[in-house]
Amino acid sequence: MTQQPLGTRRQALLAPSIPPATIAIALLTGAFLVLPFIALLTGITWSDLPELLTSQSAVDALWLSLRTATVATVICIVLGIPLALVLARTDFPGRNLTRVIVLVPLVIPPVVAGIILTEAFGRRGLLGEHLSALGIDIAFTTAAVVLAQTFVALPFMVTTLESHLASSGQHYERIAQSLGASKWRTFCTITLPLLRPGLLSGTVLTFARALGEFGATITFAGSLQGTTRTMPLEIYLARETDPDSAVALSLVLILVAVIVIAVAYFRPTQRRS
Amino acid sequence: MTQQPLGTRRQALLAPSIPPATIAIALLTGAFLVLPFIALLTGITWSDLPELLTSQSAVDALWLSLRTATVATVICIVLGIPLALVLARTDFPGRNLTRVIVLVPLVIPPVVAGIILTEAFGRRGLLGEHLSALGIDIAFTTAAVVLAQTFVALPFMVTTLESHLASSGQHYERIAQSLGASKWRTFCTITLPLLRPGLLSGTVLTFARALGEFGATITFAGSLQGTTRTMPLEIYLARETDPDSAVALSLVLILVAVIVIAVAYFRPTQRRS
Amino acid sequence: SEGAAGQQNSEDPEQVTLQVLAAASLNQPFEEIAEDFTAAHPELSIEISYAGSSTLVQNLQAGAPADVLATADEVSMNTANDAGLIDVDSRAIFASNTLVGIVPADNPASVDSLQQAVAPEVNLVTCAPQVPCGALSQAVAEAAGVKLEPVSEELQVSDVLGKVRSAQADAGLVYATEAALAPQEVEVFHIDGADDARNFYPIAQTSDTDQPEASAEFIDYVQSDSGQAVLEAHGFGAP
Amino acid sequence: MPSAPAKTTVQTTGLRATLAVTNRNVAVDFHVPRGTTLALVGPNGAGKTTTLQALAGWLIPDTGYAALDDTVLFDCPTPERKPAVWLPAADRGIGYLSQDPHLFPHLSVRDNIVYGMHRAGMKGRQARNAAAEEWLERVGLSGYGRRKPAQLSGGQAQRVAIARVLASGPSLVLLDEPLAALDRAAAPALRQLLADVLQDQTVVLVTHHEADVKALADNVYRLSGSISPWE
Amino acid sequence: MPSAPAKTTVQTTGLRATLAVTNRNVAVDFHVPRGTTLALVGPNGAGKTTTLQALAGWLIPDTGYAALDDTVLFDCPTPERKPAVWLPAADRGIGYLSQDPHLFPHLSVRDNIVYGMHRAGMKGRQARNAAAEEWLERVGLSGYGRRKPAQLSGGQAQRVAIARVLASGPSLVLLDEPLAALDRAAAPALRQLLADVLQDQTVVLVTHHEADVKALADNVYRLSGSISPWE
Ligand SMILES: Nc1ncnc2c1ncn2[C@@H]1O[C@H](COP(=O)(O)OP(=O)(O)OP(=O)(O)O)[C@@H](O)[C@H]1O
Ligand SMILES: Nc1ncnc2c1ncn2[C@@H]1O[C@H](COP(=O)(O)OP(=O)(O)OP(=O)(O)O)[C@@H](O)[C@H]1O
Ligand SMILES: [Mg+2]
Ligand SMILES: [Mg+2]
Repeated sequence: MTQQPLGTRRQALLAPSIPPATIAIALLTGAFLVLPFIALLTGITWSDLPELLTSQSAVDALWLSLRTATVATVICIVLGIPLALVLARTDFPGRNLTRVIVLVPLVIPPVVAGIILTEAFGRRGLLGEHLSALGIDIAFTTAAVVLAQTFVALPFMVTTLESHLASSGQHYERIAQSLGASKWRTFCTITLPLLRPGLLSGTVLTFARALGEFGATITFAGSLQGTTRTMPLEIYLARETDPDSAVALSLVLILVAVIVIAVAYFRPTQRRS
Repeated sequence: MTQQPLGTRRQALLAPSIPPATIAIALLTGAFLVLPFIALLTGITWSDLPELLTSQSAVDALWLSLRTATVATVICIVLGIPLALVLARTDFPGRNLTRVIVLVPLVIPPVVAGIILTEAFGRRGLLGEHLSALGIDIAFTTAAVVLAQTFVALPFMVTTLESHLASSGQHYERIAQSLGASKWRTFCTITLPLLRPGLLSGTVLTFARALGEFGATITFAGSLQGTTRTMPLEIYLARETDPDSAVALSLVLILVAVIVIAVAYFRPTQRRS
Repeated sequence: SEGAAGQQNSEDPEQVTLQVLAAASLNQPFEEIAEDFTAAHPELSIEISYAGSSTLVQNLQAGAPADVLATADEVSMNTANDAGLIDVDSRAIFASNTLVGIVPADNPASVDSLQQAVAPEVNLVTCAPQVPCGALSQAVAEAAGVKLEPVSEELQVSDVLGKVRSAQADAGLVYATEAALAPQEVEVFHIDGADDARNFYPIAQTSDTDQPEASAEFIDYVQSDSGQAVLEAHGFGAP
Repeated sequence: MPSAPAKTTVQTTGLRATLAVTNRNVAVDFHVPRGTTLALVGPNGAGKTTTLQALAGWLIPDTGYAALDDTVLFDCPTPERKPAVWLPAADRGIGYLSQDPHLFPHLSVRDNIVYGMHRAGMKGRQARNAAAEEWLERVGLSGYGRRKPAQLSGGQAQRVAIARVLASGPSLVLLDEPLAALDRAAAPALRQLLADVLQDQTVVLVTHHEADVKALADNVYRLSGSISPWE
Repeated sequence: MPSAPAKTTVQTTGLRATLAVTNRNVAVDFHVPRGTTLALVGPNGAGKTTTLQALAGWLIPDTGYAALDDTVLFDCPTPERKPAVWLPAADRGIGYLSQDPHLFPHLSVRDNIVYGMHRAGMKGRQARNAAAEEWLERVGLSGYGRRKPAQLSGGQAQRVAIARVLASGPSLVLLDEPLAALDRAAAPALRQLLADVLQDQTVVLVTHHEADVKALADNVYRLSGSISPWE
């Protein structure tokens, strides 16, 4: 009775069918996205690849990109969840203004993001000036790369999480608190686990945005091999001399992203454990 | 009985309280985002603003950006909903591969996106060659700008919608079909309205990404005033001669985005109609 | 202004790291020059950051640690000078660049002169007048008495090359150094009068360098015969 | 039980169903003659809901066959293979009241009831609204049409769900505990309503209440597949 | 009814509640002496759920006052102003079984039951799991601990929800139609279980069934605020 025999058919309810027209459009959209991808693959001189990828500068850049994007994503998760929670579930004056400010880094061109980051956190910046006086100098360090990535990627996390929190309702939280759970326990054991799909898609978008960040990094953090020259900057430099190698390096970036994302992303799409 | 007197207190159930720690972190995060914004505002020479904003090139760029980003967003909605639906609600071989390909434009640096768009849709590109033979030449046209924006922004729409579809369940669709609704009617009257929060956040992210698009546009579409030079390109150019005016122009971009987003976004956050 | 990377040589207390900010178009020759230079000066190591000239100046303004600045145009260097970021006495012109026309390898529009390139049916791309190579293009065209009506005014010279190289455009105006990057994929045509309007590359010490001797040595080396040979190999003209 | 007039097919056809869902320990086999009501009773977890879901087209049984009059609903000869016949839910003409009311949250109460009237063939917005008002009156909720489902009490929502199913003009009605959430005063009245409305219909009714069985059912099918420590 | 031993406060204190929610047409005023059960009955939409929600801390009434023994739960003198006293739901020590079971979907059945045991002061994972197993047995679901809520039938979910509330050791128990979805065989057994478990507890019980009132309630409070065409 405890262990029932495994059914031969899936026990879940059937997915209601979707209009054939949507399938047709989805195919078209897929083709639109696949075509450039094929162009990318055919554009690569595969024989050059090993040499390109083992060059010291490429290895440095890749490693730097991985580290910084991962750290920036973690920071975005830690900072983004509370902010999304406050935006979605509390009511305070200035909430809409906060929403607007959250969206600012999303809209401005990354180069301008770099300029205003410099004006805020740079050596002569609003806060940077005081940090500098304390001997903390983040401009042109790896920390600056992380800061730039966090700044441009954070809106993706917050927006995604907020919309998930808004659409999920709060019944389970209410029940948890009626069972005596503290706010903190409710958050950790109910809100967070139920937020999982949103957290995953937010993480994917954030990580991808951080990994691809270029304009703010070069303006705010500079471009020094091993310290601030991330993959996109390396690719930019490679493109100056040889667009093909830029495309090939991009493939590496794609592979890395796909692996990292696959680890995070594909697990939950499998049906039941 | 039909019209009950309006209650003096909100009738909705209380929002369960959230941990104070999250509020503290949210404040910190808010400060992190506000600081650059203040830097931006203080960095602007307000007296130059009127002149800057009424210059023909700025007006052209703004108008072009608005048009192209809007069209690209609409295309992303039309293409993105079906693709997200197929990814979230059907099971087909190659689904995970499709997901990866959807994410590719998100990861690669925009400049590389421009290169591979050229290799796909450019005059000598995989598809472009055939279009060219038919007399369709999108290079250096406004259509190329829209194409580039659509390409880089589409993943935001698809990823956001897919996660919302995955977390929403399909009970209401099932009931609609049991009431005899066709697939198409179910989609329009049940799936779409219930998807609204996801659609809104997807639209905001997509529009913002399209509006801020720079690298792919410059590489694939070029930069000609009134035709392909969008605001981010104009800002980049302004920065060559005068970084301050770049920051000022960014403010315009932010204002535009905020207005457009406000129209779409802030309505649903008001409680009940 | 010693960078964090300088610590990797901490076994050798004498080791000095020179930090150079260089225009992105100098990437290849400067890598070679740096290699030759450090071979001759084992006590020195060099770290070079590459970016667009205006970005470099902005970086410097924001406090980027640097000893030497090399830009692709004099306007950027003047900006740095006005802001007191460089040591005026050390400033020197170390290379020049001329404007050439390029067409895709198969030359689909059969262009081999500036006059043909400005024909209305030709897809011509140039740099925007606001950036150095665009200003140069304007000057050259004016001198030749033609009016440029490009289908695209690029923000960077590499974008002009990119569009011609992919045959997206039928012709483009770029620096000779840029054209030298893709000898197989583009054909070069000479522009009359271009040599009279050259673009000069200045180099200078930064005003807050703490390695003035080493910086001066590097600047000298760039201007030396061996430095110039490398630059010439990459399409740069004499100062 | 009087039936539709000028039809000459075998009067007794109705619904025939045999089905098994192995991992839920469910196996049923019954026949509901046309125009009659079968009460499906049994302990919690016996498979009542599972049976209705299979009939409604929400779930593919491991094996089974079901036909409504001349239409085969599904035919699943073996658990391994795809069903030989599988009519999609929307084409079955079946009205299914699920155990949870699941009113469409974005539609008003009235629009919830109107939703299925397409199938019932009712034309015209006006006519549909009028019909919805009538249904609301029947279930004791006149004046509630403009509310959103979130503004209803549990029993009120259940009543709307009943009206929604019946208004869609199904040719087979599946009801999963329709009267469970209803108050003592309302239950007999709604029971009477169901008895009236369902009189000529083919119905499968899940219930735990003797009174429902007595008032509404022509036959009773008892499931005992699953456990219940008190059986 | 025997009560806790060495306490010398007034034995009859228990729960006092007066509250009104204007736009739902709800107004109640009752007293549940400590250790007794009050049955809240009335037609659909009368305000039974609303009353429980206010007591549980899910909804602020327009006006009202409620105290459990010595603790004021809320004090809302005027509808315009903020409540003078408002104890958050988590601090009320109240167990509330809502009309829908709403089991935590990501937790197993066992972990759902374990969830509230923190409040009950039960220490140790082992002890809690054992207690959960006991609760499962009591509600007739032993062996179901590892399932996810989505794999339960309607009545099974309802039983788990009952166990979850009772296992959290509340000092006031609010039950909204606890036996509605249960089968005829199970209902009497669970009714007996409730009678045993709730014997010394202060309880407010919403029900539509005479049998529940008879078996469980010491007093009955009848709401008739709202409409029901059959009343
Ligand atoms: N998704 C599922 N996966 C596995 N088992 C399930 C699932 N859903 C239901 N079951 C099991 O299948 C059996 C039949 O469930 P069903 O919902 O059909 O019962 P029921 O007769 O409707 O009971 P109730 O009177 O409680 O509504 C139960 O033992 C239940 O635990
Ligand atoms: N969110 C809401 N907004 C407005 N009115 C509401 C809301 N929720 C419930 N109501 C109304 O308030 C009244 C009381 O509802 P309540 O849920 O308390 O009834 P109930 O006694 O529990 O009924 P039932 O027996 O059907 O569960 C009902 O008339 C209902 O329509
Ligand atoms: Mg059931
Ligand atoms: Mg109720």
